[in-house]
Amino acid sequence: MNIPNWICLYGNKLNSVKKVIRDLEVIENKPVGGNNFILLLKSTENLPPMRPGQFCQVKVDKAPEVYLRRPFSIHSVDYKAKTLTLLIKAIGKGTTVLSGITQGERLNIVYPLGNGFSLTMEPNVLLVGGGCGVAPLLFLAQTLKEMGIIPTILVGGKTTEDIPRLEAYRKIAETHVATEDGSLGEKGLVTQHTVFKTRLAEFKRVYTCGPEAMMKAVAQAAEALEIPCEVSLENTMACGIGACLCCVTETKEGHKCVCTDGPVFDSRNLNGWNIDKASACSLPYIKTE
Amino acid sequence: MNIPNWICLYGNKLNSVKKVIRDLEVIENKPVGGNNFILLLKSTENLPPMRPGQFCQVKVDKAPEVYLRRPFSIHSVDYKAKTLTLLIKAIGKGTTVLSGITQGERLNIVYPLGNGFSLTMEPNVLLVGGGCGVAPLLFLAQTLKEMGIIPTILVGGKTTEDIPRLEAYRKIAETHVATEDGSLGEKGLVTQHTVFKTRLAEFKRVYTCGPEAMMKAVAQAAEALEIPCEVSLENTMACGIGACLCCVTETKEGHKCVCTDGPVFDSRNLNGWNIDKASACSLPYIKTE
Amino acid sequence: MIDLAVKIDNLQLKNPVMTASGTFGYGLEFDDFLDVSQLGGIVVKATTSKHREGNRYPRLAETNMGMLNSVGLQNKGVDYFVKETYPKLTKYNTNVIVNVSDSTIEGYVEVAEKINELERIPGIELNISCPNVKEGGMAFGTSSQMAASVVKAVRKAYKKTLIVKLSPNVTNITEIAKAVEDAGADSVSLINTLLGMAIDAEKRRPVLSTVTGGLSGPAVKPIALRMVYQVSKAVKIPVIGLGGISSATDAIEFILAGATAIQVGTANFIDPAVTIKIINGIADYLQRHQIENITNLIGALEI
Amino acid sequence: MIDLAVKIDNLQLKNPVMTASGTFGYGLEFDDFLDVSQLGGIVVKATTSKHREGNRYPRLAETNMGMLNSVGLQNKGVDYFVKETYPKLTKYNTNVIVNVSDSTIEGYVEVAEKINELERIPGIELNISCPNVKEGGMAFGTSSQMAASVVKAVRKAYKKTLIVKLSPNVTNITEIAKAVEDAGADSVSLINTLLGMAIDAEKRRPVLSTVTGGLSGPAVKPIALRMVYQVSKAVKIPVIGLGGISSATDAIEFILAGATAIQVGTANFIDPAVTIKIINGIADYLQRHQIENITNLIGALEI
Ligand SMILES: Cc1cc2nc3c(=O)[nH]c(=O)nc-3n(C[C@H](O)[C@H](O)[C@H](O)COP(=O)(O)OP(=O)(O)OC[C@H]3O[C@@H](n4cnc5c(N)ncnc54)[C@H](O)[C@@H]3O)c2cc1C
Ligand SMILES: Cc1cc2nc3c(=O)[nH]c(=O)nc-3n(C[C@H](O)[C@H](O)[C@H](O)COP(=O)(O)OP(=O)(O)OC[C@H]3O[C@@H](n4cnc5c(N)ncnc54)[C@H](O)[C@@H]3O)c2cc1C
Ligand SMILES: Cc1cc2nc3c(=O)[nH]c(=O)nc-3n(C[C@H](O)[C@H](O)[C@H](O)COP(=O)(O)O)c2cc1C
Ligand SMILES: Cc1cc2nc3c(=O)[nH]c(=O)nc-3n(C[C@H](O)[C@H](O)[C@H](O)COP(=O)(O)O)c2cc1C
Ligand code: FES
Ligand code: FES
Repeated sequence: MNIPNWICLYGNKLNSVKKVIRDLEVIENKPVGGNNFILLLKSTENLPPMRPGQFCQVKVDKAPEVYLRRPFSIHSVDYKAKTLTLLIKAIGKGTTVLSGITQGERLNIVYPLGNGFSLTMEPNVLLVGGGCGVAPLLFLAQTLKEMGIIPTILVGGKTTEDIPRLEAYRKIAETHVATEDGSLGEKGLVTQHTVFKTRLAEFKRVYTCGPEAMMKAVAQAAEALEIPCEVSLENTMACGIGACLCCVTETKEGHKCVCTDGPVFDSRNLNGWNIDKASACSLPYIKTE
Repeated sequence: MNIPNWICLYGNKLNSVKKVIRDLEVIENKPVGGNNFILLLKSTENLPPMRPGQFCQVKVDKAPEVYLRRPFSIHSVDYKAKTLTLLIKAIGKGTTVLSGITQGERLNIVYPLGNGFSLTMEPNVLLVGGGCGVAPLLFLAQTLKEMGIIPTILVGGKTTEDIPRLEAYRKIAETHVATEDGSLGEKGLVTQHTVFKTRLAEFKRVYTCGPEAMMKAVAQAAEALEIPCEVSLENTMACGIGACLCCVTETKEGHKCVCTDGPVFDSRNLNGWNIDKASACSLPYIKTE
Repeated sequence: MIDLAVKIDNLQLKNPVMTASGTFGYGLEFDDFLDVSQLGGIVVKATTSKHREGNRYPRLAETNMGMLNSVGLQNKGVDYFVKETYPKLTKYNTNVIVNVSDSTIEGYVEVAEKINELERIPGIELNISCPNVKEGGMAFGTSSQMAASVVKAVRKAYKKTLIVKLSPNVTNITEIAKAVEDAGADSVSLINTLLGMAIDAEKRRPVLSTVTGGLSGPAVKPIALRMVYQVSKAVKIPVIGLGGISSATDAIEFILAGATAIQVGTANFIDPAVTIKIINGIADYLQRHQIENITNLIGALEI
Repeated sequence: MIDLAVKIDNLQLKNPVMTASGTFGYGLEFDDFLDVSQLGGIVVKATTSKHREGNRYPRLAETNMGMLNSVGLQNKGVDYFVKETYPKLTKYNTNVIVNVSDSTIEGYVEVAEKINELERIPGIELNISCPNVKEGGMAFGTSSQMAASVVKAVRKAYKKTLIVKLSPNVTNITEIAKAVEDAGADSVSLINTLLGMAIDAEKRRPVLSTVTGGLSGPAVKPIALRMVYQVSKAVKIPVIGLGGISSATDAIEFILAGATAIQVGTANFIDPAVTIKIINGIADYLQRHQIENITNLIGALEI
C-alpha cells in the first residue's frame, strides 16, 4: 500500500466501496475561463461515498471520434443534494464535445474509481496545484476542512486564466497564487513562490496535482526535507478499473495501474521521481509545462 | 436517356446544374405522424435549380454508428425564401438521429443529385405514392401545377399514419387515399383503389414512388395499358455522385447507378419489372410491403 | 422457454457469451458491475511461465471506433496465478478459462501442465497470436507449421478442453485453423488483435512505446466476422467468435456466421455491464424470431 | 515558401495528395466540387481488358467508421476507356494514373500495353489486390511469386511509371513489396481494402451479394499506417500510403511513417471536397512546424 496513515472517512475500507455505472443529469455547464468549465451533475440515487483524489470515467456520446471513456477527477461533492462537479479543461476531442453539453442532457459515468489521497490528522498540510490539476484539490481541501484541518493552498499556472476556481479555494483556506506571467499573485512557478521557498519545512505533508514536471519539482523539494508527498498522476486509460493494464506507471515495485493502484502515489514509490536521478535540474528552475 | 419528353424547367440542360456542398440551417423539425418528420432547411445563398425527383445526401453528425451520408428526396422547394424541405421517416440509425435535430443546428448536404422525373405537357398524369415514398411527389405535383398541369394523386399505406402530408397534396390536386386497414380512404392497396382500377387508362403518364413491390404493381398495370411509367428507386448509397458504383440497379443496358442514371427510371428499362416476368403474381393482388 | 446453452467440447456454457482475455482482468474487477457467474465463461488475462512486466508506457492509443494496445502480456506468472489468483476464482459458477501464453514451446507446456492441475479450470485458451511481444506470441500463430507444433506439444501436456486462439494477421486463416485442428485443438477462438500503429503527428512520434500494437474494438468487426465465417466452414471443431462485439446484434451476426460461442473484449471498457445486456439481447432476439434453441442459429446464415 | 512537391519515379506531383482508385470515378464526377488539377494526381477506376458488369447489387455495407464494397471492377473495358474516357481527362493538369486490373497475366499486359500508348497518362497502378473478383485480383497480391510474375510481365509491356498496389490481406506485406520491387515496380501503393463481411441479423443474410467485400475508411487506418511504416523501411522505391485518410493530420501520419505521397479514398464520399482541405491542411502544418519542404517530413518519424 502506497498510502500511509489512511484515515477512513466514511466508514469504508479502501477499495471496498462499490463502483457503479450511472446516468447523471447535467444541471449546469459553467465556463470558468481559459477553456475550463464545470459540470454540475445530479444523481437520482444517493451518491456512493467518494474520497478526494478519486475519479470517474465519462462516456462521451455524439462524438464519432471518441471511443473510450475519459477520466476526470471528482472536483466537489454534495451528498445531500446528490450532486457532484467536474472541473474540465477542453484540450482535445472528447473534452471539447463535453464543453458543449447542455443542461438536461445525461452523462453516463462509472465511479468512484482509484484510490484517492490519503487523509491525515497532521494540522499542517500543503496542497500544490497546477492549471487544471487543481480539480481534485478542491474536494481534498473541503474534506480536510471537515476533518478540522485547514490546509495551505498554492496554485500556479501560466496566466490568470489557468487559475480557475480561486474564490472557491479562498473560501476554504489560505490560498496563494503564482503565475508565470505575473498576471496574478507572485510571478514565477509554484516552486519559486515565497510560500514554497520559505515555508515548505512547516508542512507535514504535501499533496500535489498538475503537470508532471511541476509535480516532480514539488515532490523532490518535499523529499529533500523528508516530507511525504502524494502526487496524482494522469495517464491515458481504457477501462479505468484495473482490467486492461494499459495505464501503468513505473514504480519501485514494477508496473502499477494508475487507475487502481493510483491515481495517487507516494512520490517516493515512483521511478524517476527522486532527487538523485533528477539532480541535474536543480529544483526551483524546472519549468512547468 | 431514359426520360422522354424532357422539358427543361429552369433553362438548364439535364445534369448541367452544378452540385454543391452546403451547410443549411434547420428552421423547423416538425413531426407529421408515424415516425415521419419534416425538416425545413434554409440556405444563406440562392438555392441551385432543382428538379422534382432529385435528392440530396445528408451528413449525419453526432452519430458514431453512421459513417456514410444518407440520401433523401427533395420534398418541396421555395427558391424565394431559400428554403427546402425533406420528408423523412425514422427507420434506422441515421434517420432516428435526424429526427432529433433541433432548430438552429446545421445540416451539411450535397445537392441536387440524380436525374429527377421527366416533365410532360400531357394534361392527364397520375402520381402514385406509398408510405414515405410520397416525399418527392409533393415537389413533382407543385411543379406540374406551375406548368399548368393538375395531376391526380393517389397515396397508400398500411394505416392513416403512413399517409403524411395529405393536406399539402389536397391543396394542389385531387388526392385519393387507400389504406390497408381502411382507416382512411378506401380499404386496400393503391392498386385496388377505384381510381387505379377504373380510371388508369385516362392517364398519359404515371409517376410512382414507394415500396418496390407497389411500384412494380403500378408499373406493370401501366405497361399493360402502354402508359409510360416512371419509378423512383431507392438503394443504399455511398457517394451519391456516380463515383463508387455501389448503388447499381439492373437495367436492359446493364448496371446503372441509381444516384446518377436515376433515381428515376422508365419502368420499361428495368430488368425484372415487366409483365411477362412477373405474370405469376397478377396485378392488384401484389401486396405492398 | 428459450434455451441459450451451448457446448464447446466438454464445456457446458449456460449461454454463448464469454469475455475475452486481457479485457476482463480476472473477472474480479467486474464484480461490482455484474454477476460474473451469469456469463457463459470468462477467459482470464494471459498467463506465462514467468512473471512479466510487459511493455513500457504508453500502451494505449485510441483509434477510430477502436483502440491499439501493447500491454505485452504483463502478468505475475503461472505460479503466482496458481497460488494467489486461482483460489479467488473458485467462487465463480461459470467456466473460467486461462489464456496461456509464452515465448517458447517449453514455456507454453509448463503453463499448461500447471493449469491442468487446477480442478476448477475446465479449459485453456492457447494464445499463439499476441502481436505485442518480441519473441514467440504472434509468430506461432502466423505459420501453420509452428502453430501445429506448439498445439501438439501442449495437447500432450493438457488433458482438458484446449481452445487455440488464432491471429488475424495472416493470408489464409483457414489453413492455420485446420492445422491446429489436426494438431489436437478442441476449439478455435478468433480473432486476436490486428497489428496496427498510431502516430502523434504533432510530436512526430509513434503513440505506443512499442511503435506497433494490437487493434481491437468495433472497427475490426467486419474482418473478424469474415474470418469466423471462413474458419467455421473449414473446421469441424466449434469456433468461438470475437472481434468488436459490442451488442447482442453483433453477437448474433457471429453466431449466424458459424460461431458456437462469442467473446466480448474491448466493449467491456466502454460498458462494464455490456455482457449481461448481450445475453438478454440474444434471448430477446430468439424470442422475437421464435427460435427456441440458440444452437439452431449457429451457422444459420442463408447465402 | 512552403514546397509541397514530391516525386514518384518520374512523376512530378505538385503535392502529395492523390485520390484512390474506385473512389473518385474519373475525376469528372468531382468537377463540381473542386478543381481536380490542384491535386497531386488522381487514380481512375480500375480498367480491365474487357467490359465488366461487376457484381450484383447489394454492393455496399456500412460498418463502424467504414464501409464494405463489392463493386467487382465494373468498367467498360480498356478500349472504351481509350476511346471515350481518355479524351475527357486530358483537360486535367495533373497526373492521371490508370488503375489496371484483370484476372489473367495476359489481361493485365493487354491493358498496360494499350494505356502505354496514351500520351497524357504518365503511369499506371497495377491492382493485384482487389478482393472482389472471383479469379485473379487479390490472388496475385497474396503470394510473392504470383505478384512478381505479373509485375515482370507488365514491366516488359509498360514503359512509364509502374505503381503496384498491394493487398493488406497477407501475413507479411514487406515480403511482397520486396518481390514487386525486384520485379521492376517503380513504386508501391498500399493498402487496398481488407477482406471483411457484414450480416443482416434480422434477415439472417449477408448484406453483400458476394458475401464478403473490401473494407475501407477510417476503421482501417491503424492497419494501413502500420503496413506503410513496415514497407517503407523494407523497400527503396517510393511508397504511396492510403487507407482511411480523411484529414490533413491523417495524411501527415502516413508521410511521417514513410509515404512519399498519399491517396484519399472513401473520405471522398463523405466530403467530395476533402482532398483540397487536406492539401491546405498539410501546408498549414508545415508552416506551423516551420518545415519548408514536405520531403523533409517523409519517414521523419522519431522512434
Ligand atoms: C485520473 C485522471 C484524472 C483526471 N482528471 C481531470 C480533471 O479533473 N479535469 C481535466 O480537465 N482533466 C482531467 N484528466 C485528464 C483528462 O482525462 C484528459 O484531458 C482527457 O481525457 C482528454 O480527452 P480529449 O478527448 O479531450 O483529448 P484527446 O483528443 O484524446 O487528446 C488530446 C491530447 O491530450 C493527450 N491526452 C489525452 N488524455 C490524456 C491523459 N489522460 N493524460 C495525458 N495526456 C492525455 C493526448 O495524447 C493528445 O495529445 C484526468 C486524467 C486522469 C487519468
Ligand atoms: C434516392 C433516394 C431518395 C430517398 N428519399 C427518401 C425520403 O425522401 N425520405 C425518407 O424517409 N427516405 C428516403 N430514402 C431512404 C433513406 O435514404 C433511408 O431510409 C435512410 O438512408 C436510412 O438510413 P438509416 O441510417 O436510418 O437506416 P439504417 O440504420 O442504415 O438502416 C435501417 C434499415 O433500412 C435499410 N435501408 C437503409 N437505407 C436504405 C436504402 N437507401 N434503401 C433500402 N433500404 C435501406 C437497411 O438495410 C436496414 O435494414 C431515399 C433513398 C434514396 C436512395
Ligand atoms: C488491452 C487488451 C489486452 C489484451 N490481452 C490479451 C491477452 O492477454 N491474451 C489474448 O489472447 N488476447 C488479448 N487481447 C485480445 C482480446 O482478447 C481480443 O482477442 C481482441 O481484443 C479482439 O476482440 P475485441 O475487439 O472484442 O476487443 C487483449 C486485448 C486488449 C484490448
Ligand atoms: C467503392 C470502392 C471501389 C474501389 N475500387 C477500387 C478499384 O477499382 N481498384 C483499386 O485498386 N482499388 C479500389 N478500391 C480501393 C481503394 O482504392 C482504397 O485502396 C481503399 O478503399 C482504402 O483506402 P480508403 O480507406 O481511403 O478508402 C475501391 C474502394 C472502394 C471503397
Ligand atoms: S485503464 Fe485499464 S488498467 Fe487502468
Ligand atoms: S452511390 Fe456511388 S455511384 Fe451511386
